[in-house]
Amino acid sequence: MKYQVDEKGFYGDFGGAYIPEMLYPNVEELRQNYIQISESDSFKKEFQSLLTEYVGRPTPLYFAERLSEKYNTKIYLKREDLCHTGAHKVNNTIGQILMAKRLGKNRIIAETGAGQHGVATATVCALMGIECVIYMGSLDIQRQAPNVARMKMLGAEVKAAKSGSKTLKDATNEAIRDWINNPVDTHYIIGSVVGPHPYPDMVARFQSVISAETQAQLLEKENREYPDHVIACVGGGSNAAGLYYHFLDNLRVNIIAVEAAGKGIDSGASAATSALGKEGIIHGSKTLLMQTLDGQITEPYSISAGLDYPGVGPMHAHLFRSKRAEFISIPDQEAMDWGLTLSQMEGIIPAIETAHAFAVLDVKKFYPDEVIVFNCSGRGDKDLDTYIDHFKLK
Amino acid sequence: MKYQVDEKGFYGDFGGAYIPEMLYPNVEELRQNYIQISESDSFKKEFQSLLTEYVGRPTPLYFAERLSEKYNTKIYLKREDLCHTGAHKVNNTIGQILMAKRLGKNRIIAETGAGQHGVATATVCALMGIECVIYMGSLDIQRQAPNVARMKMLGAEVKAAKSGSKTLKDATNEAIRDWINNPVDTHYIIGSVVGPHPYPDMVARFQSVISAETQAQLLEKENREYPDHVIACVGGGSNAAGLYYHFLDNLRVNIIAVEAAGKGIDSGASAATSALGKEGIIHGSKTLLMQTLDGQITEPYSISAGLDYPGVGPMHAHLFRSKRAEFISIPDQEAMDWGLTLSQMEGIIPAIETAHAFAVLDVKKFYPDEVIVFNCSGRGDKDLDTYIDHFKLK
Amino acid sequence: MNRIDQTFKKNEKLLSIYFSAGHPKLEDTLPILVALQDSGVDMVEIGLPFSDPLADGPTIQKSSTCALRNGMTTEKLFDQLENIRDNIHIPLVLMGYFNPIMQYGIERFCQKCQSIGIDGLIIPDLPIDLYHEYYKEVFDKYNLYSMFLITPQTPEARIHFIDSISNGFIYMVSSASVTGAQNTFGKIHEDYFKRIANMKLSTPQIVGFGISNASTYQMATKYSSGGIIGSAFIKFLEKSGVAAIPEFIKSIR
Amino acid sequence: MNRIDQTFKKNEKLLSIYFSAGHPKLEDTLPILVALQDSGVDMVEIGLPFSDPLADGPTIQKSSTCALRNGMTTEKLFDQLENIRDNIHIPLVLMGYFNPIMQYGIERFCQKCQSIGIDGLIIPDLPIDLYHEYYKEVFDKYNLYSMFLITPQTPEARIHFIDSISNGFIYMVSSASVTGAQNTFGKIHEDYFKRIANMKLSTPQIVGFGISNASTYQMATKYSSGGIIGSAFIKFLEKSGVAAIPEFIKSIR
Ligand SMILES: Cc1ncc(COP(=O)(O)O)c(C=O)c1O
Ligand SMILES: Cc1ncc(COP(=O)(O)O)c(C=O)c1O
Repeated sequence: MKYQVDEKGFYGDFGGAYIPEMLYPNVEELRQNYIQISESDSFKKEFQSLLTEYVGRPTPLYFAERLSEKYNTKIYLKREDLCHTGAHKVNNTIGQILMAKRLGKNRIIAETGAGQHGVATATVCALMGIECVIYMGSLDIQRQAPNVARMKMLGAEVKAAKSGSKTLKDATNEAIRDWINNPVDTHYIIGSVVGPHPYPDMVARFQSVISAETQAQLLEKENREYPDHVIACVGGGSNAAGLYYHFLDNLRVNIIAVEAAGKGIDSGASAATSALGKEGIIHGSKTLLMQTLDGQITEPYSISAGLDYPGVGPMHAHLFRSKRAEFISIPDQEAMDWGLTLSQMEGIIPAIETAHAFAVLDVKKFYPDEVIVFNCSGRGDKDLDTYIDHFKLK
Repeated sequence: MKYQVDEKGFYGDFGGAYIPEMLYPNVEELRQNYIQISESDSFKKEFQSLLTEYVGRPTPLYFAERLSEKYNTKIYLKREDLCHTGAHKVNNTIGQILMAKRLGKNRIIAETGAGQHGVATATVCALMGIECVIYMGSLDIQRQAPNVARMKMLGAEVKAAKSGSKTLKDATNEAIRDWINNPVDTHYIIGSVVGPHPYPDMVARFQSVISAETQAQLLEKENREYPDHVIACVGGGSNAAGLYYHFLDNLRVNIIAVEAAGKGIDSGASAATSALGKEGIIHGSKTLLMQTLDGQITEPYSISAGLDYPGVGPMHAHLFRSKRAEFISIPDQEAMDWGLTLSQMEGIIPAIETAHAFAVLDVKKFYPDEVIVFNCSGRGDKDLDTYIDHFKLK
Repeated sequence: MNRIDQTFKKNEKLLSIYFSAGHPKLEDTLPILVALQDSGVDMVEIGLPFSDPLADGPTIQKSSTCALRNGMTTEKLFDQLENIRDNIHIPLVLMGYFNPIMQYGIERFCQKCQSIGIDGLIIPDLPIDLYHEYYKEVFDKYNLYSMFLITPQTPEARIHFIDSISNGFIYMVSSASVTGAQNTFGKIHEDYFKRIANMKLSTPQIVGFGISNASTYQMATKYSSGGIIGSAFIKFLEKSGVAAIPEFIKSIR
Repeated sequence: MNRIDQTFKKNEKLLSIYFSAGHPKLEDTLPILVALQDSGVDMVEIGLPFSDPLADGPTIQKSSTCALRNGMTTEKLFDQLENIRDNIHIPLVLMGYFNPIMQYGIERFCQKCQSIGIDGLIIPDLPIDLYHEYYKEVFDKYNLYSMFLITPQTPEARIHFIDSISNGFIYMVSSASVTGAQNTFGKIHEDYFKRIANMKLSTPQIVGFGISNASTYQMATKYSSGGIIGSAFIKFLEKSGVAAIPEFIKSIR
């Protein structure tokens, strides 16, 4: 079984590029060039240098002592929350802005849910002095206000997507429409391992620095290059793809993907794609997708804007169907509780997205000598209002 | 001339421990032990390990390309904004919590202005499972709401200081009163290089990791261990002390300290201590201090809560009087403008405190081959509301 | 012979109309089709509404959302069209995104289309390459044409490739944009129309996206075999109702 | 002989009162002093108000702030006290934080105190070590006593050191706390008072912080040479005014 993308852009049954012809030139240009460019020495050097000098990589692989003690196992946190701008998202935007420059583009668009990808995109655009437009669902604009403010500070234009559920899916539609309308000079920086090929693979490659570092760090700390479990939350799936990447073919590593159950899988207000989804096409990619019998895409729900997406990346659909990864879904309430727990036990306020992953500790039993790596995908600054409201901390 | 503290706790004319007898046992215990403890192998190992694994050090020394080009000189940013919790403050709180543990304390108090020190303190207390009470001026509680929320998430109790100007000075008074009332089991984590000896020296030592790293990084990047200029904002002066530390005796390094002019030095609403202050006693230390002729401490003003303090640490008073450092004060408006400039030119939204430092670029001329290191002391997430209001970004 | 080909034989310049099935009212499909045929329209594209129509501008998006809210489904549309060929003889093309078709079952969908008398499909998010490789066989089996888009940015070689495997017509997107009416076409558009005309493709081209009135229709059809009006028609329909359709068509040619 | 020493000679148990000069009203200093002396108080501490009185609890803080707002300054207080010895013969101690004294000029301040007839100073944020090393000389020159605090946490050796260089009295802080009235003293306090009494120090001790009424005063003076009332007096003053002072003093002993 192969877990990486094939030459045609598929992960098993999933993937491809189901795009309107208007996007063909851009996507094809990217497809033809992304590997050659990203594998070139000059690109690698510039990418690596910005990750180190600007983003602050490598991020620590932090041994969570109190948590490990409580759960009687070895828990490590891959600290993507320490990245510049506060989440793993910037790994990808750094890669893509360098890609865009090499493709001669001078305008950037992006979609955003939690706003982290929007901030990360606005950031690299400011860094490079490139025009930037961010699409964001109008509901998300409300619930992730600090990130909206940050994008504006960074000089990006934030456009509200007002259709559908007014969240990530709709922001993505709007971004795609923008790209259709601006086919020549614009690059679309997709924020997760979703969208038409080659995006899922390209984004996963840029994020794979997470597992590459994890390997080196584990070797130092545990004397072996791999953990027993890797655990990450999955919205589109980019932080998860980044953490899993170099472990995909190492079957000794158990892969756990955590989705947002929202108000409960059967509540009608959920974003647990693997449980609720069927094969379908969303945003140019064949994948698992929450939809009606009739093929209309369902409005997902999660308290965390970054997981509030009705699909998953095709890599994850494949990991699910092939049973390579174990999929667990966690309801809002438990995720929120874990946000507080991680804050008060380790002094790390996680993004609500990230908090979902940790709830696995209450669901699954681990052994004392097992090594678990959680992706601490982002910090919770953007979620303070939600936390405060939820826990009545005011 | 000697720029480090002497055996009696003085920097030239400044420093000492002007404290009520009620604080004597605590301060004396600390004075007698802080060097021995912090120089012990086990402490150094634990401190270094937490800085690396938890805080995410070393922070990058980032070459700001666009800024360097615009100002035709070589500008580096020491990226303390990438530290866990978003500012240099955590270097000190990590050190002090380890100190407190070794002194057998099981309750922590702290004062905070911008909230960064409060968050950094609450964070290390959560990490260690220690009770934590933070004093914060009620005005600052309003203008730094995100940090108040973070402290609460981290399990700290935030107590409002309602006397005086309701800012940092008053929070410090309250913290000292708490310490007086709880002399046995409580350690007071002061957040800057202020307070009675040995605090200024202890905090400076913990923060000196900033210049130690800068030395190593400059050696790699510029082939010499020192820059031509080091520039930092000064509230109490801890980030500045951290950046200057290993360069104090290297007279080839020009030291620039940036204070908050507020609405203008002569406006009556300023926090430019070196310009407006006279020798006096504040919070247990003899230093420069804004005060009336009668010796009443003046209410300072700055748009940035972290610089809104009527004194400076005694080290800085000494650097000023001895002319070792050049002091520049920057009004609110220019600092705010620089917050936006740095955001849009380098993709880094700085704390408003930090933004003050950069405004030096408009005040002083640097040469093309000079190497300047700015301390990018913190990120601006806590200041978004202020920025948004100021620039009408909504 | 497919009705589409017949129509191109008969007409110098086609006028084709797009509307979203189920909008303005759920049961408007038939009345609209009849009115269009009676007004002399040469071909109709019936939009199968989709929740996330990412190639469409605000007008079609809205009509799509409205149609779904009215209760339109694939099944429902097929029911409405069941006996359509009793009354309608002009070519009918279904236009819809790929996901609803996939969920219905691609073969089942094609079969149904054939049985009803649908002449072809336009699936904007099914690129010709994937179509060619995976789905053409089924479409061919049920004698369904599948029409593809070209845009000002489509490389010449690709246009020739599309031409080589197309049937029916090539849907020539007037400019790089999602659907949506424009008031005028400028020199850029004309140059593009000319450029394509000069390629002497074997498949006829119809211009779509941005035709809103007589002048844009004329300009579009000066160099091509026809024009498709979508957004402008939908806006009119919303304002003036089904009964006024002849008026709209008369205003175009 | 310093009036403080004389008073200790004369009295078994002293009652001393603290108030913030300039509070409740700016010109209350003299009337308060007269009323206190007339009520039989043995000694008075006159508080020189400070903006940041970090050893004080809410009551004294507030009276301090109020006094400053009323316009109290060091100069003003000295003016008020200029001819005080015409009327007041009990010992007077100035209590103030170090910064205002520094700004006035330490020598100048001492000189002024002497000329007025102040007997001593209590400067809570001037620790005995710094005093001893840098300032004692000046104080001695002007015959000013400087009194120092001890607390339940003060190590025994340090108490002996303080005793050895103190004059006047040792200010024995009743418990680890900022100033502020308490209603009762418990066993911990009594043990502490006993412990200090048993040290047989050469300087007399007066208990301060937390004495609010007859019972706390009695308990405090059971093992010491006197008690100082601050916050409780200030609260009373605020409520009942200068004229009622004798009433308050009568309630204590
Ligand atoms: C911190 C954080 N984690 C996770 C996610 C989910 O995205 P992905 O599944 O692509 O990692 C987001 C999305 O915004 C995020 O901000
Ligand atoms: C980011 C930042 N920089 C600077 C300061 C000023 O403090 P100091 O002068 O001690 O570095 C603060 C204080 O909160 C701060 O948060």
